[in-house]
Amino acid sequence: MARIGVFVCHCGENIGRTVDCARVANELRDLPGVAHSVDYKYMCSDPGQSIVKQAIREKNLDGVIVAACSPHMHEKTFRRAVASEGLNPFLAEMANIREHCSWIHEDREKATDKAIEVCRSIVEKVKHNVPLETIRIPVTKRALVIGAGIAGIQAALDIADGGVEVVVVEKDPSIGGHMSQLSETFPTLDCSQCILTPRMVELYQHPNVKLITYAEVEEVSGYIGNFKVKIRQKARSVDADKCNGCGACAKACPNKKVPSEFDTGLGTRTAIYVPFPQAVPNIPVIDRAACALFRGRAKGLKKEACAKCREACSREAIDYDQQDTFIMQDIGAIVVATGYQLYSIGKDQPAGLTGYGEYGYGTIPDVIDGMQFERLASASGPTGGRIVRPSDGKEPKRIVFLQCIGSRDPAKGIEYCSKICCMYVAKHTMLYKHKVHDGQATVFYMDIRAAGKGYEEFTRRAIEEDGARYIRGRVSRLYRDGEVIKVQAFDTLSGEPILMDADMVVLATAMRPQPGIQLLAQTLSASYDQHGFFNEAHPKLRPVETNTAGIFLAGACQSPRDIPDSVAMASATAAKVLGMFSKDQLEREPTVARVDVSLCAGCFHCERVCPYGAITHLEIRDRKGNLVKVVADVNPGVCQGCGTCQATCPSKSVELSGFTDEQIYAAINALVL
Amino acid sequence: MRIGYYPGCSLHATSREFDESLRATAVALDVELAEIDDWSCCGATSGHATSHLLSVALPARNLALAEEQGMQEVLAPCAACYNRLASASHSLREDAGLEIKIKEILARPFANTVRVRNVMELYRSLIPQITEKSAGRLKGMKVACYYGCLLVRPPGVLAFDDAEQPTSMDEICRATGATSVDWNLKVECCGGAFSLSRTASVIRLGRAILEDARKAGAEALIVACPMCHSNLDFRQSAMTQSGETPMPVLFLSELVGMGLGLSARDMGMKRHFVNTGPIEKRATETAAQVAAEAAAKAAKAAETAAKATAQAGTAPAGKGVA
Amino acid sequence: MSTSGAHGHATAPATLAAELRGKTGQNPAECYQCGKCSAGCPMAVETLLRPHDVMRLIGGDRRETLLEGESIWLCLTCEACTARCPNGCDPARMIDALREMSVARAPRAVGAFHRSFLDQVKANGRMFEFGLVLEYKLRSGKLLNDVFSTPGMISRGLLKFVPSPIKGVADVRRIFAACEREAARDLHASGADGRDQ
Amino acid sequence: MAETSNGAFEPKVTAFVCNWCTYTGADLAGTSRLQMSPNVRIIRLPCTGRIDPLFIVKAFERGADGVIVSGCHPADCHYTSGNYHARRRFALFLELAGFMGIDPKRITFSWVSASEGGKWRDVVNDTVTRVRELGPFTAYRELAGKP
Ligand SMILES: Cc1cc2nc3c(=O)[nH]c(=O)nc-3n(C[C@H](O)[C@H](O)[C@H](O)COP(=O)(O)OP(=O)(O)OC[C@H]3O[C@@H](n4cnc5c(N)ncnc54)[C@H](O)[C@@H]3O)c2cc1C
Ligand SMILES: Cc1cc2nc3c(=O)[nH]c(=O)nc-3n(C[C@H](O)[C@H](O)[C@H](O)COP(=O)(O)OP(=O)(O)OC[C@H]3O[C@@H](n4cnc5c(N)ncnc54)[C@H](O)[C@@H]3O)c2cc1C
Ligand code: SF4
Ligand code: SF4
Ligand code: SF4
Ligand code: SF4
Ligand code: SF4
Ligand code: SF4
Ligand code: SF4
Ligand code: SF4
Repeated sequence: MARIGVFVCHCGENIGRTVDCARVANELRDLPGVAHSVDYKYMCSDPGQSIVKQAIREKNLDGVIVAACSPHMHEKTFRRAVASEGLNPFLAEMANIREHCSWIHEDREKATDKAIEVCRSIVEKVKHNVPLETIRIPVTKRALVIGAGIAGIQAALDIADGGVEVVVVEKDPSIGGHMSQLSETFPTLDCSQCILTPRMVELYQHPNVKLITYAEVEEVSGYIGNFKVKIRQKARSVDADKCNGCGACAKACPNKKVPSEFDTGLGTRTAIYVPFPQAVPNIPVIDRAACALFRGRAKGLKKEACAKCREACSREAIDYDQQDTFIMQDIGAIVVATGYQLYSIGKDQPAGLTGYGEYGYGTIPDVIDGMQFERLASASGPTGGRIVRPSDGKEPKRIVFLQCIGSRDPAKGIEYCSKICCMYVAKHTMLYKHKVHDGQATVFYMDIRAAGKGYEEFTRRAIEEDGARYIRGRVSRLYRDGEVIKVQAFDTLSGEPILMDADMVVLATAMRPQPGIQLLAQTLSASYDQHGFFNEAHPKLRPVETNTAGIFLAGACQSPRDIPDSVAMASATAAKVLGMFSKDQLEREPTVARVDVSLCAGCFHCERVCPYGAITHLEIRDRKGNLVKVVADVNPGVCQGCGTCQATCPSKSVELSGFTDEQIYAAINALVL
Repeated sequence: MRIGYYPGCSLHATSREFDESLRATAVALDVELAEIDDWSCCGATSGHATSHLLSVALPARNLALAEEQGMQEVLAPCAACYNRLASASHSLREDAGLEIKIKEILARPFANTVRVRNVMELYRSLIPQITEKSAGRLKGMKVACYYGCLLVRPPGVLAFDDAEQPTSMDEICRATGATSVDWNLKVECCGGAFSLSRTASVIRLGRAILEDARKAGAEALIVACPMCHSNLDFRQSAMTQSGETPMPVLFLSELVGMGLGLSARDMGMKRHFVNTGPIEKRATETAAQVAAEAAAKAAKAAETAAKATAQAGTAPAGKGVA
Repeated sequence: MSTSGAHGHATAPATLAAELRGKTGQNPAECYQCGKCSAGCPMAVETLLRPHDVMRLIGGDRRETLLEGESIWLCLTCEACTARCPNGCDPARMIDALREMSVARAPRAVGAFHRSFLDQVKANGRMFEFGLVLEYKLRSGKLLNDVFSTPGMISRGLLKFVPSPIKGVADVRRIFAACEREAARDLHASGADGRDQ
Repeated sequence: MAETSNGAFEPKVTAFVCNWCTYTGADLAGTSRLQMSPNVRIIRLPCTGRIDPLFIVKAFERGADGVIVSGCHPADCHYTSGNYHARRRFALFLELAGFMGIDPKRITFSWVSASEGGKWRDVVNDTVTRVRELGPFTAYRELAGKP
């Protein structure tokens, strides 16, 4: 027989005025299994808590009910008190007779009746409570940052400065991301390289950072505090330990006409290359698809078609036979900072998107995108910072910018606003005016969205000081007429049709998530939205966490973000990671699900409904090692205790500790008699 | 190949040459056009400008007839008819309520199974035959393919080609050996619907189209819509400034016919308002040139083959002169 | 109070937007006034209300301006607007629906041309151009501009003088009758005919 | 079912609510001293996702005259999608309720957030009023042959 103690609180007058606390205590005392029942003026006060402790000792209680305020208020208080007497804290529960009773009813008799029923229900539940242990998870204090754009760099540096080891995995040969391609940056127009390069170098040299470039995350297993990560180091064809970055190899390479990704196809590079002069690390890689030697090998040539780079390298760093290798890492927390790509207006698009035939599907040479404009405007770009037309190298005197291309366009592209293009278009008009003094910039826009510190002032400056002409209306068509581009538009504010001649047109195309990022999300069991951006756990209160414990977000992988936003997120993420690492063990409530493997039929309905991907497959084998069956298994590190699995399980084989069917039925049965 | 045929009102009257040339090419390409017996008007612009229901019911009657007469596909050469028939069929598939209403009005069995095709789709499927039979006869002739609006829009309904940068007509023209020029106003509207009621608009729009085609170096404008044709052909004098050479406006079927070597007379081309004489002459010239080139090539091949035989001394006679 | 609604209870007068939504299945509120439709509209230089204006005025419930004005009749139905609308609106369809409403409330306002055309179809099952010319002349007092009067047309054998009704002309007339009945019913149900006060 | 001393029918309503939204909303109603019908008893669960339709059947079987199920608003689930699964389950259950002899009008599904104390009061009062009109739920007792 259970030995349960009931403690009814008056809360001064708060409960006592409406509920006859003495009567509650008396009636409860007569319940089977109740060994002790008293009422007191302030249960949460020190003397009140002492009453509870004393009763546990003296009456040898094995369960405690405090009938008082909301458990959200004092459940922790009483569980602590109970634990101090050596009783398992999860054997104590509260019955809410204040917020849910005395405060909302006037009729003393009815309120008292209700209080008695509520207490009785909790008593019945507690009879079925079992001791539970707070879950403690060990933490590997090493973070992984995936993607080294400005967001990844900032997050890694902040974490590393906190004294924790960080592994940074970047898929490209160099870190820096899109920011390294930008010319000058809004809202202050500082030079992108000037503020970014020092941070890149700092990351490279930081004693706590292990930087792995030209690499991708291949597999992730485990859970918060205890991830095992497999990283594929792609073959560079250059031995990074031997190379000193002298650049002799690239100079020797005969294949100089490969379109440069970094220069968005406006410039060229060699087959062995570093993406840009300030690249970190300054170690080249061979683009095997473009290299004569590898093409020769693919064709089955016996002799090496070229080996000029090896001949040029005095350090014997070139290694044509290098293979992809794998690196395993134990990781406690993961920061995703994979950034974005730009929407292309071309004909070939992923499912659900279409290109812009009315703008020529990207075939008109002097219709470029915003990133190409950045490269043209960049002092280190293919034109040395001169803004000229790709077709004939002439300086455009009439330049037209189209905003919201691909964005806010459910019919062809995506419905969201890319958030940064209004700003960078304003920036582009300024950069243009600063370089082409006699030129005219015209912007076709729908709305100007410049909500940030100094942003509105910035766009106004483009209009008021730098003479950019803003026309409200989406352009219908672009077409070539000899050397000029015809812009067919409508000024919705003046009500006038427009057919304008332009020498160059810049499309502010939408920000989209990186290609293939869904695959990474699945590897991480993190969720993503319908566009492929990573989902934050809560848009307001948990913006840098994912729903998967231990996985965090920074930068444009979560939604379109500019640099200030990306950096703020990155630092916030670092704070989260460091906070997590400040403890040796993670503690969490033991409210997690458990599977009874003898009952489980292996239907995996639970797996499908679990919001956290906490359910895994467990193979049951006999002693000879033959597979008997596959059942569900809950990873307690991942389970958050919602109980959806239990309600879904057809055979009731999975149970949520603290809220088992037995406990709930007992509570229901006691309520309605 | 046999395909249902819905000529529509224009092809029976103002655009008879479209009908005639189409039938002539069909014969040449072994296609049997089975005219829907007792077809009625699709309602055209007037139908849908005044009653959505009527604009679906009139085409539906014809689709039902085609079905009764065992046709799976119906060719509607007139762009307006094509657009109306295809749109009606699409609306009926999308809107179950409308389908019930229409079935009630038609009072005849109707399952909406017939697929509506335009001339471009027909010819596109025959490109290998056209290429073969025309043997590059129109090589060097520069034409501007004009699609207009009715054949490509709305994109969701008439999805046989890209709505902004269509290419089917260009591909067909190229099959005859002609060059299709790159120009800008391929899918701009010529104002067809106002042909009769608002001439000034039509002239403004048509002029821009002709100018752009001319600028691109086209010798003729190729169309696949009777309304485009009557606008750009009949009204061209008003669209052209003095000193500009007139631009013949040919139905796609006429161009294909010329490629196949059919006579302009058989295709009713004499009915055009802009004189087609010059372009017919060009066709004859290019054909002659192509033939001469082919002959020269054959002769050369024969010569080398003969040389080879002479050298080898053993090859049987006639080999290599295929 | 009208009780002619399908469910037998009176309804508040619908907004123009709601009415058009019912007729076309398209929600006019989806138009965010970007102007791309008007940018590509071949009639934008001539008409007073461009497609984006039409969409705007629908939202503003400006029934009179839209139905009485000339603009809705100055649309070519080329669907450039619809094809390029970034938000999936269909101004061409909206304009068609407005024309239908305009015809329904005041039959004489219909372009004489459309009436003449449809009368030909109703009479013969097909369009008969010479008849069309005569009808139009009778209705509008104008010659059908110049097209069919052109000697060129006649000499080229492009005009037919004698109507030849199709066999199933009764069929076609029945279709017309059914559609007219339907239109009358709609009009009455919507109370938009202005005759119920 | 219960009867007061004067014999009037006093419905008994069991409420299954999630810990994060509705339970907290009910706390707020208390803090705000919003008076409401005393006929409802709350059972607290982590998430509506945890609520098995059999709980509802059980409550009716034990003598409840009405049931409330309430959790977070659709997009606000503390566990992101637990309530989404719950909704699908309850939609199915409602279709079956009649078949099981339970008038669906006896069951209230609602969303009450942590800040909707007033809404919670309305849900409670409306449900009690409705169930009062429907009268005592006796189907299962009659089945069991009890008075
Ligand atoms: C034309 C243009 C102009 C702009 N101008 C400005 C401006 O003036 N001011 C401003 O504040 N912002 C500007 N921005 C926005 C700015 O580019 C972004 O805010 C910023 O680059 C976002 O940084 P990020 O680190 O989140 O992403 P990114 O810069 O995209 O970096 C992501 C990194 O992750 C790597 N990566 C991706 N996938 C993987 C993977 N699976 N594994 C490993 N690594 C991976 C990528 O290679 C890349 O290095 C501009 C953007 C554009 C398009
Ligand atoms: C009408 C309106 C509607 C909004 N709706 C939304 C919405 O729907 N969604 C959304 O995301 N955001 C919304 N916001 C914005 C939201 O209110 C703010 O983003 C948020 O409150 C900012 O939080 P905070 O902590 O920075 O500032 P505050 O909320 O202003 O808190 C600052 C605190 O500091 C205290 N304080 C000030 N000075 C001192 C001092 N010298 N010493 C000690 N304490 C001090 C203040 O008393 C106050 O408690 C809305 C804002 C407005 C005006
Ligand atoms: S030549 Fe050798 S050392 Fe120099 S950059 Fe190339 S690989 Fe490195
Ligand atoms: S092998 Fe030749 S082509 Fe290849 S990277 Fe080296 S130098 Fe360039
Ligand atoms: S930020 Fe400006 S340009 Fe970019 S999608 Fe949003 S509104 Fe359009
Ligand atoms: S000031 Fe406020 S209301 Fe005005 S644009 Fe900015 S955010 Fe919007
Ligand atoms: S739902 Fe139940 S039976 Fe099915 S796999 Fe999960 S625990 Fe096992
Ligand atoms: S309780 Fe919730 S989080 Fe835990 S395993 Fe079950 S469904 Fe997943
Ligand atoms: S293009 Fe579409 S959204 Fe834009 S104004 Fe026209 S109808 Fe409205
Ligand atoms: S359909 Fe009418 S409104 Fe739309 S673009 Fe064509 S002419 Fe203009």
